[in-house]
Amino acid sequence: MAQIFPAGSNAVVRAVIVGGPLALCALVGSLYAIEWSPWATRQYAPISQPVPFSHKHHVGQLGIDCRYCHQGVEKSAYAGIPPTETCMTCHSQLYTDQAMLAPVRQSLAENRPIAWNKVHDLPDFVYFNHSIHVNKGMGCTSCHGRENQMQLVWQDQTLYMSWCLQCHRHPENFIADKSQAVNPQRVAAVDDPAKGATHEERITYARQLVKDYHILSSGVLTDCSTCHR
Amino acid sequence: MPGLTQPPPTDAVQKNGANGSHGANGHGPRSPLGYPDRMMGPGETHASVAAKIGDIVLDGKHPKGWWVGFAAAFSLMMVFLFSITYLFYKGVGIWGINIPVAWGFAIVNFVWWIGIGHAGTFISAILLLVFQKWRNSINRFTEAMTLFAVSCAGTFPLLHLGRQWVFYWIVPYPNTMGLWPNFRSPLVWDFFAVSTYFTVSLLFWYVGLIPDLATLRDCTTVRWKQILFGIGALGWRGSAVHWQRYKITYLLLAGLAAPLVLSVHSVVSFDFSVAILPGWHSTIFPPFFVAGAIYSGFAMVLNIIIPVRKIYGLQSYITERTLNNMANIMLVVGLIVAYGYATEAFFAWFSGDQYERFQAFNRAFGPYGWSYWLLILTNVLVPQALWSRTVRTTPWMLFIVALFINVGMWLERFVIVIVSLHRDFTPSAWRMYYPTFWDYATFAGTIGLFFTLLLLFIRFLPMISITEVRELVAEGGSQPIAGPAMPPMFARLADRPGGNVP
Amino acid sequence: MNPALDNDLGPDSPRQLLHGHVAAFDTPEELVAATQKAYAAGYRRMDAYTPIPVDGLAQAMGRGKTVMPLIVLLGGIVGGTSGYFMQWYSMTVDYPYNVGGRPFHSWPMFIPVTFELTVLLAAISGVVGMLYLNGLPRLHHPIFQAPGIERATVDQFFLCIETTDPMWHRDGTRTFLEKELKGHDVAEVER
Amino acid sequence: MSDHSAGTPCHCGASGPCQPPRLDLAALRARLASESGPQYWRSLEAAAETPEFQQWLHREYPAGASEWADGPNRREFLKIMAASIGLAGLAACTRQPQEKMLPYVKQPEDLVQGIQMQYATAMTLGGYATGLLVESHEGRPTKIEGNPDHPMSLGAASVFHQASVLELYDPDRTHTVLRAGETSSWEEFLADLVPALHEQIAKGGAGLRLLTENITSPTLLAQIGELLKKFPQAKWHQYEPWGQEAASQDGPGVPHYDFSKAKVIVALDSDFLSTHPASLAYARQFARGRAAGEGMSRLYVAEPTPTITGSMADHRLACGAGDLAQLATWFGFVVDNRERTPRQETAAWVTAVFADLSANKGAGLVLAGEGQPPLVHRIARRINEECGNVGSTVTYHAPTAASPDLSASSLAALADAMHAGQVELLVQIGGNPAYNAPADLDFAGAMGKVKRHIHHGLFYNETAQRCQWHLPLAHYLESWGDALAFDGTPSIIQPLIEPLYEGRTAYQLLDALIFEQTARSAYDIVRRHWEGAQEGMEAEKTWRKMVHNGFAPPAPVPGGDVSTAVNAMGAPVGSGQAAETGEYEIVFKPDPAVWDGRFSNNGWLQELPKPITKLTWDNAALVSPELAHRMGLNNEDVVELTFKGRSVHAPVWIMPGQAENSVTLHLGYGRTAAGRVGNGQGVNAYALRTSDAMGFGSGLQIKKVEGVTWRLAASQDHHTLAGRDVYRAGTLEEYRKDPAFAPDGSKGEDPARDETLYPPDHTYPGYAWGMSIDLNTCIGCNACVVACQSENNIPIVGKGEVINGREMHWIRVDGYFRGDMDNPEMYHQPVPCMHCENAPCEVVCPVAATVHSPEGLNEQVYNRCIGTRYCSNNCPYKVRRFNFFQWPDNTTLTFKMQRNPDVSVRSRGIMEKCTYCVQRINEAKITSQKEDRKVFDGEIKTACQQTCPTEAIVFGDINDPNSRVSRLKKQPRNYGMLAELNTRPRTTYLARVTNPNPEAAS
Repeated sequence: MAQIFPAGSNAVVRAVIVGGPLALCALVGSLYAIEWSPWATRQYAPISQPVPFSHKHHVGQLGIDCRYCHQGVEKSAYAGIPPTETCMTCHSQLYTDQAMLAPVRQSLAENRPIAWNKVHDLPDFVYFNHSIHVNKGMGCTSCHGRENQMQLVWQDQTLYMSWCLQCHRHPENFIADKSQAVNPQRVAAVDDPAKGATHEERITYARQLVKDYHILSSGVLTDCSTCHR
Repeated sequence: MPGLTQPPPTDAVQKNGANGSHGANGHGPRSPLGYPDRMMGPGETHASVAAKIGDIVLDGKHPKGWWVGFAAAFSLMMVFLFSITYLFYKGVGIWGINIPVAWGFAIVNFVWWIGIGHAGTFISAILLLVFQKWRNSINRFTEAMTLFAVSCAGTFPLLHLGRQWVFYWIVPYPNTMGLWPNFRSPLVWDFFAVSTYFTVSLLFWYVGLIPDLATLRDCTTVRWKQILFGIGALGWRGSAVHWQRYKITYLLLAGLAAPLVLSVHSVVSFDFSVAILPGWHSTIFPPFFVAGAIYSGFAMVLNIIIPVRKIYGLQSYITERTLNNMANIMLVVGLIVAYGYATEAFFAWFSGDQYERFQAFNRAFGPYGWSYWLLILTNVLVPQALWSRTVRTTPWMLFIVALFINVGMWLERFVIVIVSLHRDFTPSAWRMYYPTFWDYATFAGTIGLFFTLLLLFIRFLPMISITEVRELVAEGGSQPIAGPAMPPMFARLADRPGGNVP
Repeated sequence: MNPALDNDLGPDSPRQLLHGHVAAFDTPEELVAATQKAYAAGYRRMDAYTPIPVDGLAQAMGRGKTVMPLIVLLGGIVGGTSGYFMQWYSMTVDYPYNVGGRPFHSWPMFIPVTFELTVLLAAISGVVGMLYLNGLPRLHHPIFQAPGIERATVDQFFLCIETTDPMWHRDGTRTFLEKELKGHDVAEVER
Repeated sequence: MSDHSAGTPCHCGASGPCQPPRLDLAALRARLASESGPQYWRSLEAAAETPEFQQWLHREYPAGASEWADGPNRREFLKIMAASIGLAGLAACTRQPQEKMLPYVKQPEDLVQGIQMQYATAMTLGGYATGLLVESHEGRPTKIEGNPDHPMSLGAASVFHQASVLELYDPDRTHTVLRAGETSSWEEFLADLVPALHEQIAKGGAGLRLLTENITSPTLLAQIGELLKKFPQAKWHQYEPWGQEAASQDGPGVPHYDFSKAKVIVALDSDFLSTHPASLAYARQFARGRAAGEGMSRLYVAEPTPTITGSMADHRLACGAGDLAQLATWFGFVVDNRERTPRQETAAWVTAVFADLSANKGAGLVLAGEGQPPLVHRIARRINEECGNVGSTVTYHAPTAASPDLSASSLAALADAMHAGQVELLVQIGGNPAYNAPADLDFAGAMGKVKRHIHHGLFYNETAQRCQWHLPLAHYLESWGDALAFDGTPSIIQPLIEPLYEGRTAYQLLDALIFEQTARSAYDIVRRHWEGAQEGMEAEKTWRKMVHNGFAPPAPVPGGDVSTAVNAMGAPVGSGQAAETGEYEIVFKPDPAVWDGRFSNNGWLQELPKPITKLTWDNAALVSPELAHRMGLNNEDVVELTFKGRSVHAPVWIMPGQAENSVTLHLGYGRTAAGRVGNGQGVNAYALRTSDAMGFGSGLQIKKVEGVTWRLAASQDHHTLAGRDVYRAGTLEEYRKDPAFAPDGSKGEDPARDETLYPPDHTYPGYAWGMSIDLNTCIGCNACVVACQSENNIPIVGKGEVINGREMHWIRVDGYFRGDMDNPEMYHQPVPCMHCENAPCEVVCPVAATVHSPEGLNEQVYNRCIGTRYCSNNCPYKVRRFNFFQWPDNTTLTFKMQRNPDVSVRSRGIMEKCTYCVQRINEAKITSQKEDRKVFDGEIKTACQQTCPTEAIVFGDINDPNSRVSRLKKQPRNYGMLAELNTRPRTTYLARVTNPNPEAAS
């Protein structure tokens, strides 16, 4: 009888056998790549705001303290978004005729809040408390990055749970002196040359801080109800 | 291709129909003990086997029975699709479940289907290992049945989730949350057990199919069929060397499938026995469940092959001997199951534990007592009819008994799941469970899904293993290996120079 | 056929153009007997094509045991160990949490999954290994050109002595098959 | 702070009213995706911006009301929900939309976003104030707790107080002024009112009537005084469907009790633990007196229908309400040794009780219930005097409520005047007489004859619908005000939020009546009244102090007129013979869930399983097993009750412990204009209630209606213990013999830690949270259930779903009966999650959505849960609750305003359960860590513990040997429920100890 399949078919089959699994791997791989890409995590993308407020200018250049606007950060779960009044404390005197500040003036006049766009948007079932972090040697920069260098603020970290866990498992890798908490230049003790020449010295220093600040065991910190209620 | 459309199948039918009825009235050849002895009707040859079974697939025409069955099954499958659409839209609240009865029909059906799925691998693997040649004529069919039953079963654990769309969290894979499933949970074991079982059964079934596909490839002259079967056969050419590896692999797979089939329903039984609920928390569950699974599996096989062998006139392959043997096995596992019921009751009393005792009492005399006694009737009493040889060898009687057993096994799961849940430790939480329309619809729907797949399988693939049945030809009687008459399908070979016509 | 063809000549010699000679037999017994004869006669590079597995056929061609069991065993070991490791790692190293007061490393509860993965990988490696060693899938093969070979999957038993065998001789082998082995439909199979 | 608390709501008030629950799925999806959880308060303002909100503010019912028409079982509601959640599911696959943040424009100085604040206020029920603390998040009142300093609360709050926060946010409340049902305005109203008033001034107000509910507000009383001065001919009527009138009216004055001194308490049909205006305080005193051991008090109760007071009795007598009068006279007989022949078993009972009373002179206490006629009250006082209890355990006072003549007769007088056409201008503040007036007055009919009837209330109810004018009343959480507590403590009502709708206060309305304009705000009026003589800074100080504390030091309540007390014994009231003549009597009681019907539209209360019966969403004709047997009645059968020629159809509920021939029908159901939740629930008992049978009356006819049944939704089907010792009780005698009678060592309860296959490798070095529940003091009042519901955003599911067994309460109060069916012992057992150390539920969860915290909490991680429900199956206590559908209403913004932002709102397909209020634990832990200290004992109070009137629930750290909870767990009465399963529950119980009278055969 005659061949049903041409001689070339064998090559085709081999190609499929080798190529199929490879393609599958590639697919899965790319899915992971997307999941971790800034597009999915929304990192590094400056968010436009009704008023082009520049942290770089106010924090970096004028050196205004974070707490001036974000008053809740040491007391409350929410750092707090400043009321229009706070803006007007200065801007009732400065740049009073600036067009870009029109929304602020309007807000005050009409007693309507300014609708800011949220940059760091945690899921609603995550209960992040600013005050406890700031009071235990974590700092603004740990999560928000160098806002003093950001014109418009962007999200600096993935905000994935696994990212949170890094710190809740090994706070020593991120902690610094409490005094540094709201310092926009803050660096973690392990990366701070001032805390020792070698990594060993720095990490021992950091570990000491963890002890001194009575930071809870990673067992407690990685417990579900620490963040989910 | 004239060869295929010519009458041989039909005259085969007449022939086999003849000796089929023959056996039925009990005049067939008998073993010394007087049991039907034949694994194959007389006058079969390698070629006739290929012709007979191959034609069911290759022949375009189909018996009315198939069409009727398919129409019914397909419409039921549509019911299934509809009810799960509604389920996704509204939530599991559309079922009768509540607190405390948080598991209802869904889990009952799951366990039932999984049980049915056990016959296939049991027949093809375990019976193979113990050289029960008579299983050759039914293993292909039952393996397919296994696959479809397991598919039906598999849908339920998924559907019964509160949030079906995140079912994949049961699967261990690296994720952005840094979380893993809880490997201590029987449900995770279930996932691994069922998916492994499905994969291995699929492999086993396909490996067995390869040589048959090759046969079909070579028996058809239609180009596209040649190509399709050709691809399916992976270029199988029956080389002696291949056969050598093939056989050993097939045996090894059987060796793997044997413990697997026992483990799967054991794991399913862990869903219950690992829990602390009286009526669930029981050490006899694994063997008890496995026996029950084989019980219902065999019953379902009989319920299907008895009509099928009639419709397709396969009596000469699926002989009384086969039916009789299956009936025997059913009788044995049936007795094991009955023993299980007895043990449960006994240990409830023997344990002295008030909750266990109450549970046992509540099963028999509680608000759901009817289900328990119905279960005893269908699962214990009726099957005793199998002690009678006449029942075992008379298809229609066997069919009815099997039907009872299928109902009974479903009731058993109802009793275990629902009756145990509805009254547990705290009396204040006791409640009744009332299934809703959607409970029934979903169940009926999966039955539709099951038969749709099965009928399609019958239509497009050889439902009996040609290769393995050939090995029975020798036992078909005293016929020479090459049949007396050249099967018409090979007429075209005859006029080839030097074509051998014995 | 082309009379120009002769034994043991250059690139387009029959050895190159032909796959071998094939002969048909009616029963497995005849085939086995024939094969043994051929082996005794010194033929080594041959293969038989049968509709059913024929015991002792491969041995008759001088084949030893296959390595299939070993492959399956390895598959099982890999599956089992990796399965247990996955559970141990995720439950005790990566994210240990207290579940119902059970220890992080509650080994008895890790057994079912370990077992299932053992079986799964063993089975998969078995099937994959078998196909790999058999060189399947292979849709195109010279033997398919042999006349009547389609009955190799129905009711005929074929023996093929291949040209790669040093003892192969175009006429010698053919007569050997016809006369010595009593095979019918002896034919040349082109590559 | 008052300014702020008044100021704070500005921003929220502006955003108040809910958006129409449109079927616009896209919008629903958007909201679902962006607005749930802790951030939603911001989006309220966003909602406030929307135009549809503006227009909706002036609509009677929200758009889409039709989809809601079937109210309580909320089938349509579920459709909408399911659709939206479906879309939310899709949305989950897409990218989250950009979320907005809306900060304040002017932020109140003392407000820090994310930090809750508590403000003192007060709520009146039946006129009497109870001091409350209200939790406020960014200006949204979310939860109500008792004011620990207030004498009538002591930190506790009843179900009604706590649920009133939901009433505030009820979208069915009237939004605007209505003129004959048409949207109108306060301006138009005044324009219409003024000429009418002038008319009245001409005739001295002869045609003017003022109808109010029971009033204790000093300010309001002063205003009414002024009004009556201005209109000498005008009359003021008061009506409370259920009140104290019997006690005060030609009675011996209003008794004030002191249970702390009482050793023998005899309650004659008096449910002082739940229906009394001072019940919270009394419950506390009573519970303290029940401490097992020496000096434990003894409670006798004789009542027609089981109440929670009766359930606490050491000796309970099921006795027809009518027979009680006779029982009382028999007491009188024993007191005066005058001859009379009462029924025998009661004789024995009375003799024993009186013996006990006389044995404890000065430490006894006899109470008569509100439903009982003056005679019984007089006898009660007579006995108290005889046993020297007056002055020690009981004192008699003039009514706290200023009342011209406070009783049904006042309303009767008004009704007559109305029928006679003498009433031209009827101003009604609160109340709903068209629904709850005695049937014989035909008040609704009389209303037809009134020229101008003005109704000022929260809801457009049965009465309002028949009025020319309906004025929206400001909810007490929206308004300034004052009122007296039962003991006369002046309490300040402080608003937590600006009126969501166009509501105004009664003070403003009276201003309008007096000055024909509403210039002054309620704040001015009330403050002005309290400044009184004081001037300037001094006034400011006292006022601020008052507002801050929520009350002022009580002015002594004048003593009552004693003369009526002696010569107590009149002839026994006619109904005394009831049971002998085989007649049936009907007994009316305020409903333990919806009171007199004013809370009918409150979902929390409708779904609250009533004590003893565990019925929800319905009232029923409670009949004794004997009666049911005699008439062949079964639960859910329907009977026709005919009383004085009027009849209703009611479902039957067989009530163990019910007096044989008494049929109890609770008030407050059968509403027709309550709102979408309350309409059409249950039977209207007022249809049978007449002014001469306000509490009970004999001559009831019962006829079974064949072939009809009435599905009732009970949250508990089995009230027998089935021979299981999940609930353990003993007598004081047994306790003396063996204090550890409760824990059962023989069953291997609390097995050693190493009796396990595994090495025990989990220890709890830090905190170890645990709870102790004292069954001896739990009175089954349900306060904990509602507290939990409001704290933890627990949804209601509707009658149909309760029938399906899907109610969501995290803490349930199990009720068990033991002993004789005609007069059983009744047990209450609050069952929250046990937080087992070896939790069966955790092991079986495939995704580790429920795991154990290092502090011993059994955690439920909603966002990880996939809903296998396996955990619930494996929970021996069945405390887990499942969202079978999308229960929480995420479309009605006002409901969203009520939610506690510290607790996730659970969506469809998720398991949930008691968390020990983990949000409170975390808050306290964070605070303590910031201060580098451990959490103090008592710093964390779970919601149920906080509100418990009897302090039966105690939560704390069991690693701290000195914490209250560990001391309680050391008590010999301590036992773990089903502990023999080695679940190691962290919640344990203290067994109940009863104190029966050895002499008395009960």
